[in-house]
Amino acid sequence: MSSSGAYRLAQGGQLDRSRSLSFTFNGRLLSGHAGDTLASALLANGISVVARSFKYHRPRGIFSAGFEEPNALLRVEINGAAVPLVRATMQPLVEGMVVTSENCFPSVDFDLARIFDHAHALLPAGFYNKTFKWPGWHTYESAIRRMAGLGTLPTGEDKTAFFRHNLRCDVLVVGAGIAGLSAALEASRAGARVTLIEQDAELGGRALCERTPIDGRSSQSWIGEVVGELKASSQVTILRRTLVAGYYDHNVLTALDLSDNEHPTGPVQRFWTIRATEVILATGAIEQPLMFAHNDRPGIMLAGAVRAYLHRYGVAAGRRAVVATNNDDAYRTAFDLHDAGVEVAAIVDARERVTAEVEEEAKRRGLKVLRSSMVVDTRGTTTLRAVAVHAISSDGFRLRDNGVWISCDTLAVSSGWNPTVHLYSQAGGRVRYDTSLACIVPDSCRQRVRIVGAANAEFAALSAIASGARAGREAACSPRESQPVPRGASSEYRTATNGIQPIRRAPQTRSARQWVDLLHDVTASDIELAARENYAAVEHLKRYTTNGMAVDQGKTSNLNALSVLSEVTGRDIGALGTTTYRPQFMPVTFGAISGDARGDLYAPPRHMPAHQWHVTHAAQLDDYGGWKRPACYLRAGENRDVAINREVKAVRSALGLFEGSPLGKIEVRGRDAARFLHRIYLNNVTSLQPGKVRYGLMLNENGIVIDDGVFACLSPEHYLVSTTSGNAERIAGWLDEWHQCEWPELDLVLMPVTSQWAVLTLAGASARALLQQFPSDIDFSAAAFPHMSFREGRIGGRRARVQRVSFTGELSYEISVPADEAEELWQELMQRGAQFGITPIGLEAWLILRLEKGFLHVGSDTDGTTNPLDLGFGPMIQKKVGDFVGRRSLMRAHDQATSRRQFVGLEVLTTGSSLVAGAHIITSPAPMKRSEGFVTSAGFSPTLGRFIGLGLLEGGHARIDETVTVFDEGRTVQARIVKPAFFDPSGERMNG
Amino acid sequence: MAKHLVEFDAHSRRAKVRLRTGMSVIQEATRRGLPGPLEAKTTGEMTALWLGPDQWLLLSDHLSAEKLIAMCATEFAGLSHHAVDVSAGLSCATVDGERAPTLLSMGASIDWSAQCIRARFAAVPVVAHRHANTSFDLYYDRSLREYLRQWMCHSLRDPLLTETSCRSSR
Amino acid sequence: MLQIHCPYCGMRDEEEYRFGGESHVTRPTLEASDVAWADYLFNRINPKGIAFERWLHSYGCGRWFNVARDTVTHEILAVYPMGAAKPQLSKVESAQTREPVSRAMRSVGEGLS
Amino acid sequence: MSHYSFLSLLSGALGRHRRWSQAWRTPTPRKAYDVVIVGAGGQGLATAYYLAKKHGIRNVAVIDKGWLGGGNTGRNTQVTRSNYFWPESAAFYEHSLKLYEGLSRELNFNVMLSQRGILTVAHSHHELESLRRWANAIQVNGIDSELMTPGQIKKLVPLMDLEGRFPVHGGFIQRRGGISRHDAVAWGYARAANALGVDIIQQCEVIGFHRQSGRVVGVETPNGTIGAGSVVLSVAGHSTVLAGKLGLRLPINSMALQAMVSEPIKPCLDTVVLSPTVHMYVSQSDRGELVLGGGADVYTSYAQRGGLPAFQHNVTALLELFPAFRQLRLMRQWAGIVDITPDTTPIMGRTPIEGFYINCGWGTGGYKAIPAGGDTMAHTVATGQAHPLIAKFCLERFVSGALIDEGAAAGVAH
Repeated sequence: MSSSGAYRLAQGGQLDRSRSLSFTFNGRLLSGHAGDTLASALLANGISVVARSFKYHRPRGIFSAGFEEPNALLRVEINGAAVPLVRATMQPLVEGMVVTSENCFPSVDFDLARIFDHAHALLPAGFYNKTFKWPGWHTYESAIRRMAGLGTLPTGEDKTAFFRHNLRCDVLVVGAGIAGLSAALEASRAGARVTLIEQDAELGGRALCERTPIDGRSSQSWIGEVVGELKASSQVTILRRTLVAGYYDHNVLTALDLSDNEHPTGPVQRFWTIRATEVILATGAIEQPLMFAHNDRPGIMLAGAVRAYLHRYGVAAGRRAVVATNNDDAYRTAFDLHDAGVEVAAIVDARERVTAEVEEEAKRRGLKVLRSSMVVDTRGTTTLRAVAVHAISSDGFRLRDNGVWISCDTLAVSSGWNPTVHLYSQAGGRVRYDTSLACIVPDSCRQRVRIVGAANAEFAALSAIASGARAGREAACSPRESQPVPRGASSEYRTATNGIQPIRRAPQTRSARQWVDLLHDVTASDIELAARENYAAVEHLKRYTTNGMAVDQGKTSNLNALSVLSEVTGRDIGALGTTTYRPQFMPVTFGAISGDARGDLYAPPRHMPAHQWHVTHAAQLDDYGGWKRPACYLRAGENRDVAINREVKAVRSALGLFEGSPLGKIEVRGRDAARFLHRIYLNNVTSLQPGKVRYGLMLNENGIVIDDGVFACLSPEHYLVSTTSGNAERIAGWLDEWHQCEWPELDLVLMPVTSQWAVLTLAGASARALLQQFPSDIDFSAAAFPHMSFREGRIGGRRARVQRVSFTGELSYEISVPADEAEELWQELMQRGAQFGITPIGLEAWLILRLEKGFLHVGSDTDGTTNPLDLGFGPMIQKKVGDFVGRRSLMRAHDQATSRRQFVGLEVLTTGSSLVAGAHIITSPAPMKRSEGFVTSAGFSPTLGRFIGLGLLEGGHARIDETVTVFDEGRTVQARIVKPAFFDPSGERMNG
Repeated sequence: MAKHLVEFDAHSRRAKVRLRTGMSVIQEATRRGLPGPLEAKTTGEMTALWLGPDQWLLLSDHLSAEKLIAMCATEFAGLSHHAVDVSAGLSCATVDGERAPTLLSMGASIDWSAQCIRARFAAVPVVAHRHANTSFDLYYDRSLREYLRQWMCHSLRDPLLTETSCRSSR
Repeated sequence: MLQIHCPYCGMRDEEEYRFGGESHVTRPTLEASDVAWADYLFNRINPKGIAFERWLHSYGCGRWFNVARDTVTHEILAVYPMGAAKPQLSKVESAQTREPVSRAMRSVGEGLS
Repeated sequence: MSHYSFLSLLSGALGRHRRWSQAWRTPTPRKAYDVVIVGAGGQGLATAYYLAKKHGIRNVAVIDKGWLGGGNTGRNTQVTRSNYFWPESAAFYEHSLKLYEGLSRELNFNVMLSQRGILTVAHSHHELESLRRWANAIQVNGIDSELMTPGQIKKLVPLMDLEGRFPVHGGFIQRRGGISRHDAVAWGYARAANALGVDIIQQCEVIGFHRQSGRVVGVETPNGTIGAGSVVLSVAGHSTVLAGKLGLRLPINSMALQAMVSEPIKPCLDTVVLSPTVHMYVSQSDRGELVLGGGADVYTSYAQRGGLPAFQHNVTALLELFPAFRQLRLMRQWAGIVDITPDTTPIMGRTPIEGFYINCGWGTGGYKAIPAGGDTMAHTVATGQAHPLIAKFCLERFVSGALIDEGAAAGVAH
């Protein structure tokens, strides 16, 4: 296809006319050129209706040429991957693109839901608050939910790759219009590292859409020269088609980078986080529409957008146009259309007086100018057919004649330009309505930010360039050390949109609706209603009418809403206040924000030193506190339960090998090491002899148990603290915090060594025998190496630290070797241990073994409410001399109460029934069912052949042998409360 | 070429010792030739990286960890300090090439021009030693190797790292 | 995102730090009354305005230090060592100093432009 | 005051909606009131409503420095549930949920209560045990909750990925839980209280309190003192600031809690989903937006804006559970300042200062408690006796140590 549409002009536009791109729109095959946006291509092909509105499903056409677009939000599919709500005005045309309209049925040209438009009188703002109460909201909700929602969830395989990037720079310039370009240029000339970010694919901003010369030269040549110098500078980073959407504290900004979204190898989106010393916002301005009856018809377009399509894309918005305005600026649209050969039926100007030059220009072209007139109503369904023009009173509130209908297919509207202050506001900048400029202007900001160009109401090209240049110089030279002081936006370059007179709304004829928010279908009468019901505060108005809450965030409706509100309340706009703009300035893809950090990239899975061995030996790896650990090792034909039981039996009857490397290890060394640990542990530390190991509890200051483990005395000034695996980092930090912040005078050094040492634990009667097979300088004999002691030496030539401690109740040694030697030692132990029937043990069996012993598992058997008295450590605390973390809290009456939930064991009485952790112990027989505690650990004990459990029970210590009712998911079983020690209570096995 | 940008399991035989002193000893430490903030210092067969005002990482491809620890013991005799072998606990990856800073900046927004940086990179703690303009040694906890490898692979798929010029030249 | 200037490592993102809450809180002895102990455990100034709090550079040098921060603007007004007294803020010059231009980051720039 | 119904809407339409009366007046403050409530959020407005409705105390003012419902009431993620662990909490929040179930008719204002169920998922065997313990506690407390298998979860929430970094091992659901419309709750209470004679005074900041022989007898505002028989402080986020003016120290830390919404899409998520492990919750509003939130920013903040890290973690967590959402776009993010207490349970009732009542410390959960909070505070102020449901939420618990630690018990905080 060579033709790219009936509305494409013979020449003009910055397109590659030699390259045609074909695409489909709602099934129709169309074509455009390289350089087109989806919107310009649709217009070129004479497509008038592109979407349906949110609430009334009215036909809507392309309204703007930029990110403010409220109508043309389409579903775009590029090689199989569909994305909803794409702004046609921002999406470059891509070969083979499949485009469909959303939120309409059966088609965008005929939408059944249009019925809501005819019932609009019943659907004023907040109608749902007044109705749907009977019988209940649920009766109507699902139907209403189906009507709501603009797009539909993307389908098809999504090949988009997302990446996060970071950037630091001295000066960040947002927006590459003429103001931003000159700011970046001057800043880089002054030697600063500059980053220039532009949301458009091309640099130049509005200047790309105008033929107005700059500084006596064509805007193109001016831009070309500046961009040339910027590209040449190694100081300058330029990001195109990158949208700065978030402005956070300390001058941190975020941006969505779509420059490679049509990358040949598949779409790529980047999320940039930019930290800038100084920020210059050159974010431009957004033209605002006029309000009149049926101002939402296809064919009605912002005047500046009409020029944009004309000059940048060589597209005529229509064949016969009317220009409606309250300022001189829009006259350019009339002139440019006329000069391009498009008929201009009339210029309808709300003002009494028009600047001489433009009037002269108009006369020269023979264009009809109707002063003190407004478009008051329009006709047409899928395309605009005519507009009703009336003479109006000078204040704009009354009609002065019966008007005439002027036929046209395009209506270009303008009520002046409004600065894009969203990012400025996000930065904490205050904005205010300026009556003389008739727009919202930046006021002052606490962050290191400057705002220039149209964004600062500097609408004249030369003043925008001048103020941009000055800001660039100042930013580059501003002293870095200085404290950001609230910085006022400079006002000396400000110039109003030429001769604007803020008549924004035509007098209302009959009850015809005047649209304020096109996307959410909010009309002027909705705002009047809100005011009538006293939702007159800006925040209330916004929420009650939902004006400005649609996906365009009110970029073309907020100001008009304010002016209607001021009209009905009689307060001037300045007094109404504005709503604070929040991130995001434009919607940002979730995937980009996350940088595709899914699966293992979401949270690092940590691997143990002998990981490979476990993987190659059928280990079932589960996540335990971030570590990938074997839950059990499956043998042929086994399921988990069978494997776990087998592993438990192996330890009790023979020998088990278990990797416990994640076990936290912290060395404490120094003159005051013991004194320090004595203040940390509930237990007595100072009395521990070298070579000895002791079990200890750590509390927080509120007396709650936070961790347990053993600590060993290597030498009088050298201790080794073991923490639970899940708490390794936390406790290391905890100790450091107490040392640095509370007791810096204590002379000691803390050194976490968790990852240096792998821990392989042997458990079982023949553990000693196996170790004695190894050449070693450690005497493993029972006499020389008793339970709860520590030895350092070599095993099979390897440096090793051995603690004789037991989590299983069996004779057990924890062998620590340098992590890189763990796998070898593991294999050696497996080989030499074969004769003893050694078996690798997973964590689940390990936990059952400790359950059989009734050993505490902090985090399972305790929660954030458990104190050591509940666990029966009262006597030990009484013996302890001196303060320790949390001790004072234990002295409160509430902490000493014997009615607290205390640590006990449970045995199921009901034969054949199980016991699960998470079940509750309830008062029974129940006068009123009440929980007295809960089962914290439970499982089947292969050794004892029945279900056992541990739990926390009110006054439990005094209730041994009592029979209780255990409740789980409505079922109950009887259980007996016992001391928490089911197997080998005297500890012969582990002490032997 | 991006695929050579990152190499894992580098310098696996390198001896690594972590030294920490009491805060009272800091001046002593610097007097004994240990590097100051964000610096690395090579003296003889040992390179010392600054980890914090009271911490250093001592590296050597020739001296054993025991030897390095012994050196500390003599240097700091009588002074509050502790030196431990972390050779097995720390792994090393090299990031080397003109794209190295781009790749590294994807993992953390910090000034990569310093000689020695201890930071949060790709959400995990690393120590980066910049020994030439764009060559870095990254030291990280051995348990995180697989994670970091995956992270690097993902990041290296960005055309920014594979294409020589991907921006202004449209 | 807060940019906090670690006295040892320089300017880093808030994610490298751990917030330690109000600083300059004195820990009572075992003899303290329940009321005094509760005040130490739970009650904080929680100021709207300048807060004196402690932060840990957990991903960096591992040191705790004090920060004077405005809880409304999040501006950081001073950074000072543990154990030091609260600064007279009028006298303190800003902690928000930026790092010098970085060669590494510059070459990122080159990579992009 | 216009009565709201379909018929009134119909006649409104015929009259071009010109006859609707104001939802609330804009009164000039009187010299004094029996009760002055500081803070026109949901809690304060509900307190006023129940004082007037149930206790006949109508000489009441609700004073706010901003707009009614403009604080956390208008910023939260609208979750209503009563699936709490401890009996004290369960009884209180269940009372609240019951009031919510009748609220639209009680207030003649549709608050759009949508009992679509709230699902809490467990990502490990251990976490499933603590959820089981939690779910059982709820059942023992006589409130609905069911454990769910991964299979049932997949049926209920087809878009959730159960095999992510932390596979979903199961979860539990409270079917009566769900969401409602936050603005409607504030406006409904304001309108109803106003109709009963309550003065709602907006844009009037309370800058201090007036005391006589220890007792609080009024509030200071820029336009003078307003006398008060009793004063109720109901200003989430600023509780310590105002209590401080009376020398009262509170165990509260103010932090910024963020929420965010996506662009609106057709229905694709019919339940509220909450994951303690990835610390994220999400629901789809009736307008079609995905509404998500997570943990609060980690430092003290009085700025009603969120930081970047918390917001990025939220979105990343969402995609970890719902990869199907990666091409959706984040439309808007905001934050509210919440009162964080050491035990995640509110502080309600009398204070050591005569005539001064507090209703604060709601943390991230005050919205679901609005009806019960108002009802019980009204009772407490009217009778001078703490309502039985909030007796244990008293300030004294921090001295005695009798905390009610929901987070710890639910295994989230520990």
